Amino acid sequence: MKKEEYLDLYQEMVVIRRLEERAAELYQQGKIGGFLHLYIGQEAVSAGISSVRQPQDRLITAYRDHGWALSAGIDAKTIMAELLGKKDGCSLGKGGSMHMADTEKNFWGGHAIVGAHIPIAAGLALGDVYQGNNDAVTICMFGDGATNIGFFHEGLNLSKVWNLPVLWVCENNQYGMGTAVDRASAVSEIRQKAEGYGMPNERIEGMDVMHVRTEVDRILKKIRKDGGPYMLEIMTYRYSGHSMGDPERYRDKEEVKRWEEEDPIGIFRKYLVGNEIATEDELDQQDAEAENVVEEAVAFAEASPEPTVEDLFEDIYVEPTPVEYRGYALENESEGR
Amino acid sequence: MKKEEYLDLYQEMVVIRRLEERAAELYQQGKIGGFLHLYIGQEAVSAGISSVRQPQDRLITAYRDHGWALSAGIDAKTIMAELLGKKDGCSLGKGGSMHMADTEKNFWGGHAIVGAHIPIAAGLALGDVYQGNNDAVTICMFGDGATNIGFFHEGLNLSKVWNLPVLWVCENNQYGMGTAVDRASAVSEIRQKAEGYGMPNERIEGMDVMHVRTEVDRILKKIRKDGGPYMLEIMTYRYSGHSMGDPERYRDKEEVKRWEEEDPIGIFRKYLVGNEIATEDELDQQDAEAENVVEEAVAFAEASPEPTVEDLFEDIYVEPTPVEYRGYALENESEGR
Amino acid sequence: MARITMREAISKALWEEMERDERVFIQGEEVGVWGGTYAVTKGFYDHFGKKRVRDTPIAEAAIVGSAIGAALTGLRPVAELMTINFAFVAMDHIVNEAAKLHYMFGGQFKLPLVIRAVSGGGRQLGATHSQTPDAIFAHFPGLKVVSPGTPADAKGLLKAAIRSDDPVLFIENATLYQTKGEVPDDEDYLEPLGKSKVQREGDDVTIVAYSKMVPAALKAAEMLSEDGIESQVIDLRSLRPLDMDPIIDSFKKTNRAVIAEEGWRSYGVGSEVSARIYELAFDYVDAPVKRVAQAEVPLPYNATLEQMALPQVEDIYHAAKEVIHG
Amino acid sequence: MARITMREAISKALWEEMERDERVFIQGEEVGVWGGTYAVTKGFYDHFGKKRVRDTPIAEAAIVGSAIGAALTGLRPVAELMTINFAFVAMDHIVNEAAKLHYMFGGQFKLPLVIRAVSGGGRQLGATHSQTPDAIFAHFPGLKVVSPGTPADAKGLLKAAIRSDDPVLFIENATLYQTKGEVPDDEDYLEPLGKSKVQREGDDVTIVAYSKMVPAALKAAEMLSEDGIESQVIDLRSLRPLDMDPIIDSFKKTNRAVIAEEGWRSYGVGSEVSARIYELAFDYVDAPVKRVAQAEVPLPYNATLEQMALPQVEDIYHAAKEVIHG
Ligand SMILES: Cc1ncc(C[n+]2csc(CCOP(=O)(O)OP(=O)(O)O)c2C)c(N)n1
Ligand SMILES: Cc1ncc(C[n+]2csc(CCOP(=O)(O)OP(=O)(O)O)c2C)c(N)n1
Ligand SMILES: [Mg+2]
Ligand SMILES: [Mg+2]
Repeated sequence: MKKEEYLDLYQEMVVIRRLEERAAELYQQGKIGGFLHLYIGQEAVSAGISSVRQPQDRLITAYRDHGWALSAGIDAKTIMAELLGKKDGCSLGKGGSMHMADTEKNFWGGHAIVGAHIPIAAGLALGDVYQGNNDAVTICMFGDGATNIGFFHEGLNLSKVWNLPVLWVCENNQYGMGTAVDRASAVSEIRQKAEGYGMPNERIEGMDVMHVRTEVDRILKKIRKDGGPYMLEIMTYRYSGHSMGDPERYRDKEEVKRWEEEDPIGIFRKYLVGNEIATEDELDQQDAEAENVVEEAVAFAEASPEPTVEDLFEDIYVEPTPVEYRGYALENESEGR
Repeated sequence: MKKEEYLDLYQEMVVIRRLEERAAELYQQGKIGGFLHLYIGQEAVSAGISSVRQPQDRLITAYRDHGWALSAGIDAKTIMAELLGKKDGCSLGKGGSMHMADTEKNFWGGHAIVGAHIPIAAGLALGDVYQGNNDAVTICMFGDGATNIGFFHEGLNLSKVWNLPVLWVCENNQYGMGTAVDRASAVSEIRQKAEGYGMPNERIEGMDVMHVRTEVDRILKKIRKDGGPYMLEIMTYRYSGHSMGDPERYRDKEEVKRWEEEDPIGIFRKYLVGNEIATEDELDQQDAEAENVVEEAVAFAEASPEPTVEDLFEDIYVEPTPVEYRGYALENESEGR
Repeated sequence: MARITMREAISKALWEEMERDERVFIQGEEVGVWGGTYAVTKGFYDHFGKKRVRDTPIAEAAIVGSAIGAALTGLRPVAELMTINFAFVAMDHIVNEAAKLHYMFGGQFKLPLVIRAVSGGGRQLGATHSQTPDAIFAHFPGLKVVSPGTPADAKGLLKAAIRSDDPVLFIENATLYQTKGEVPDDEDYLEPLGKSKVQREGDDVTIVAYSKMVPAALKAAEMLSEDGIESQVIDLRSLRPLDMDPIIDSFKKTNRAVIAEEGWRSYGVGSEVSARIYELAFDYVDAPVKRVAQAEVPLPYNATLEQMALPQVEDIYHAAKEVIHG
Repeated sequence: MARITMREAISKALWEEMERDERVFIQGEEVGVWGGTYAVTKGFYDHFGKKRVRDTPIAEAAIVGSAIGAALTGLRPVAELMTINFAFVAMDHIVNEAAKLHYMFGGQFKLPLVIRAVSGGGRQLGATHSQTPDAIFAHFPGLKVVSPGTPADAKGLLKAAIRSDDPVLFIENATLYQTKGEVPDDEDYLEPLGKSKVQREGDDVTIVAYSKMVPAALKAAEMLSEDGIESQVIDLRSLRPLDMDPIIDSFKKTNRAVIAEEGWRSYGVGSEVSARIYELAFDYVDAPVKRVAQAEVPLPYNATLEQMALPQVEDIYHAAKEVIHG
């Protein structure tokens, strides 16, 4: 990597962190509603994987998707606008926090039903194989908790039977909501589930972005060469609650603290300085720029218009299709009420 | 085993075979309708397992259930009556071929949605653990094809996480309808799936009833002692089509023939004669008795009354509950049409 | 009597039934250590222990499926689906197994089972998490579908559901958890399953509602009352069985009806109630029955759009005025 | 034109579309080597090969889910569910994913996807395998739900569904596969999605039906004709969108309607159509609209009971007489 690239990668991680911290504030102010699942603590995973993902590689994940959206290259502005439910949001304000996507960036969302996107990911890979896009790998992210639902089983089995080029990645942040892995999963090492599908698999640490990058690069190359699915478990940790307002009765502060000492941004910073790739000053500069990016995003989002009643009825179908029923008041609007 | 028991076991297998052969005839005559999934070829599995199942052990299986119903001790008469949809059928003629059960025999059916009974089986075992029935094991049967559906995954995982005493048994008859195991399952050895749940598992041959009996007896004792789930794969083969009217384009006659040479009844007969447990004559006698049992069952079933319109509206709920709507003609019957 | 929230009423019903009957237990995602994502089972884990307050993996088919199995053994499980949107993941077990096993095996199997699920929109959770698809579950004979509109009913109906030997889908509305009402303290306070209830008397118009639309209808009724129009508000409470008697009684007086539901109109609750009103009281109809419901779009995240799509008190008010004045 | 069965019509539609467009492929249980459990795709595997005729594991969520994914990449999958009863296993992917992705991501995602499913009872398959739960899928905006009643429509509608850029649930009725009718040979013969169709002219009574109830309604119409009553039979063809125009046109003439569906009445298709008739043509109503439907029981195996529970031609005939003579 060139120095430039290191700095970009660093900044990317800081933007994710700052953007989410800002989002949490905006949530408290009531400007963001619904669920808000923060990615803070897991930044090395999205940054590391995305730094080696190729443009032809499709990416899909669950609802904890801000980091992925940013790492996939979606502008912080449209992400923040989506969080505020504005018209310039990447999903026009209709999707919200859990449903960010940009098909032009080959990023297929943001999915809120646990595990439901796993069979969809198999289909994305099938689409590539079918159309002869032989160089493409679909990268499908999911949580540890998601590996207990039937969708996971059906998706992984299908990918193996059809030999689809999917990199299945479990972001094991040790909890599905308040449930520790061992309380929900028959095996503590999630990667072991791949044994049931005769699928190559491994577990790696996920707090060091350079490590994630190197390992995923190797595996992606392997899939590109050999074809077929591969399962990777990445150990990580979320510092915040599951969503906003999590009472966090299921873990003690000590545990969180321990993991915060291994902070992915701190680790990367140390790496960059230690290896004399960048100076503290240069990194502070990146921090400041990240701050700017986020503040500009907030300003942009705040200024972005609200979607209108026309948008409400837009995009239900691709083809022109009568709206079945507009709702009581809306239907009677023409009558002048 | 006493000689008596050997002969009973032998007769049981012959009754299953004859009853199904007769059922196939009655189907051709239009006296049985719907689906009819024959168990012929797999008799050693139900007979072997049931010969060591204890009264407190709950049993549950899929739609290929006639053999299981017989081995569980349901009278051939009520089984045949159920096949004919008669009032004396074990499910009052409402369930048909796929839904045989007798809760007094601790046999919980007969389930037609592939794999749906798997989580239910986990619940049966939970019921025993919860109520302190520490000696009970739930035996859950399913096909090779069923191991690819999400229900399987959720049920097995739960049983391990909650350490439920379930003997999960895959009757691997090598096909799910027309799909050979390898065309649908990521692993050829179904037992390997248990590795993904850290569950002890093994594969055994299933055409020799004494072998099945011995192995299952050992495993049941182990579960009773150690608790927790266990997965067993039993290799077997169905000689008939999946249901009636299967074009059987997916396998060649040679293959069926090869397996017919290992016929479970033939093997057991040879064993009984070879070990001088019974003479050919004695076994012929059993064959004749089996024939009788089946013919009596047919006579009984034919003579049994049809359920009536009152039965149609019986048992929708346990508690007295108004029928929402009786159907057009039925609702207007009182009006004299 | 005590004035408590719907959340407390539901919590109390569960607590009392668990105290009363050892066979009652609860299972679901985050019902234990977390205390329930809507805090309904807060304190249960500490009090009743992990045997009876069972945290499950994220596996809705297993949550409902294993509850069915446990019910077959004589236990009385209360399975919680974190939201009704996840009921689709357990759909087969709800409509194909729970609803049918008793009948299909000729009455041998008994399923004293309650499935609790949180329904409703309005919290900016996006299209997959904001549905009110209650009607589709009521399509299946063999299942009972109950959904209370007041704290008292929540307690009485949930207790009745737990004591019932039939499978009951008990639908709660998240935005009602904070509403307060008088609730009997009696530990044997039961409300009958499958009975509609008059929540307000009036002679001018019949307003049929359930769940969240009950308080909305009552508010609309007050607005109407200021205009001199007295509405009879009827709470369905149960979607299956559907009890039309109080509705028809009322309609024979008022000759006019509005049906309010939070979900989509097409193939919804209002369709069935409307169709039955005409079937049962054709000669009493003075004006077309009106249905107030959700706009037929996947519910968007944006708060303004979402509220536009959801039925409002004003919609009920205007609909009632229209059925009266045309 | 050729006189062919509905099975052949559906088969032809699939075949022609696969010949026409490389992006079209089919997947499902036993669609390949077996040739389809209802022989609809017989010969496809040999002709199109395993890439385009894909046998799947028994995993309905994966069948629909992976079809969604493939559709997102620009392919045009036709996913087959062996029967609609198994759609419950894929329920989330049908109503929560397929129906919502386009809207929820602001129009970015396109899902040119068809899900074929066989519905209907009457073949003694027992409660879990005999349902006609079509209405519940039509409750969800974002999904199109189509179900043909004649071979010609089967061909024209399926071809239109495959060419549509929206997700379409295409419901076939197993007991209709053998019915014959004239079907255009034209490879570009399309019928519009979301349009009801008059299948018989008449001025005395409007009979609304779809799928299997269309031939039943036509038979009832003949019986009625012998009694001097001429019925206008309207085939919905699509449950969502639901096109009321031809129904209302007819009703304004006849002032009387019967709605026939194979599924359960409560929260069914008839409820919605009935409610809308009153909403759209209140002033034209001369007699209560009647609904003919299935008795509300889990369908039993026994043939006699099953037929008792299912709606019959005679039921439509009598209902029509009643709406005319009271
Ligand atoms: C089918 C379904 N069930 C339940 C939920 C509620 N839910 C949302 S996130 C979550 C936990 C998921 O945990 P994990 O997969 O480990 O992901 P993480 O949140 O840790 O990133 C649950 C139970 C849901 N969205 N979908
Ligand atoms: C959920 C579901 N999908 C599909 C079917 C149709 N079906 C019935 S049996 C069967 C094959 C099952 O194969 P296997 O589990 O190996 O059992 P076997 O028939 O060999 O005993 C299929 C696909 C079904 N009943 N349920
Ligand atoms: Mg997690
Ligand atoms: Mg098999």
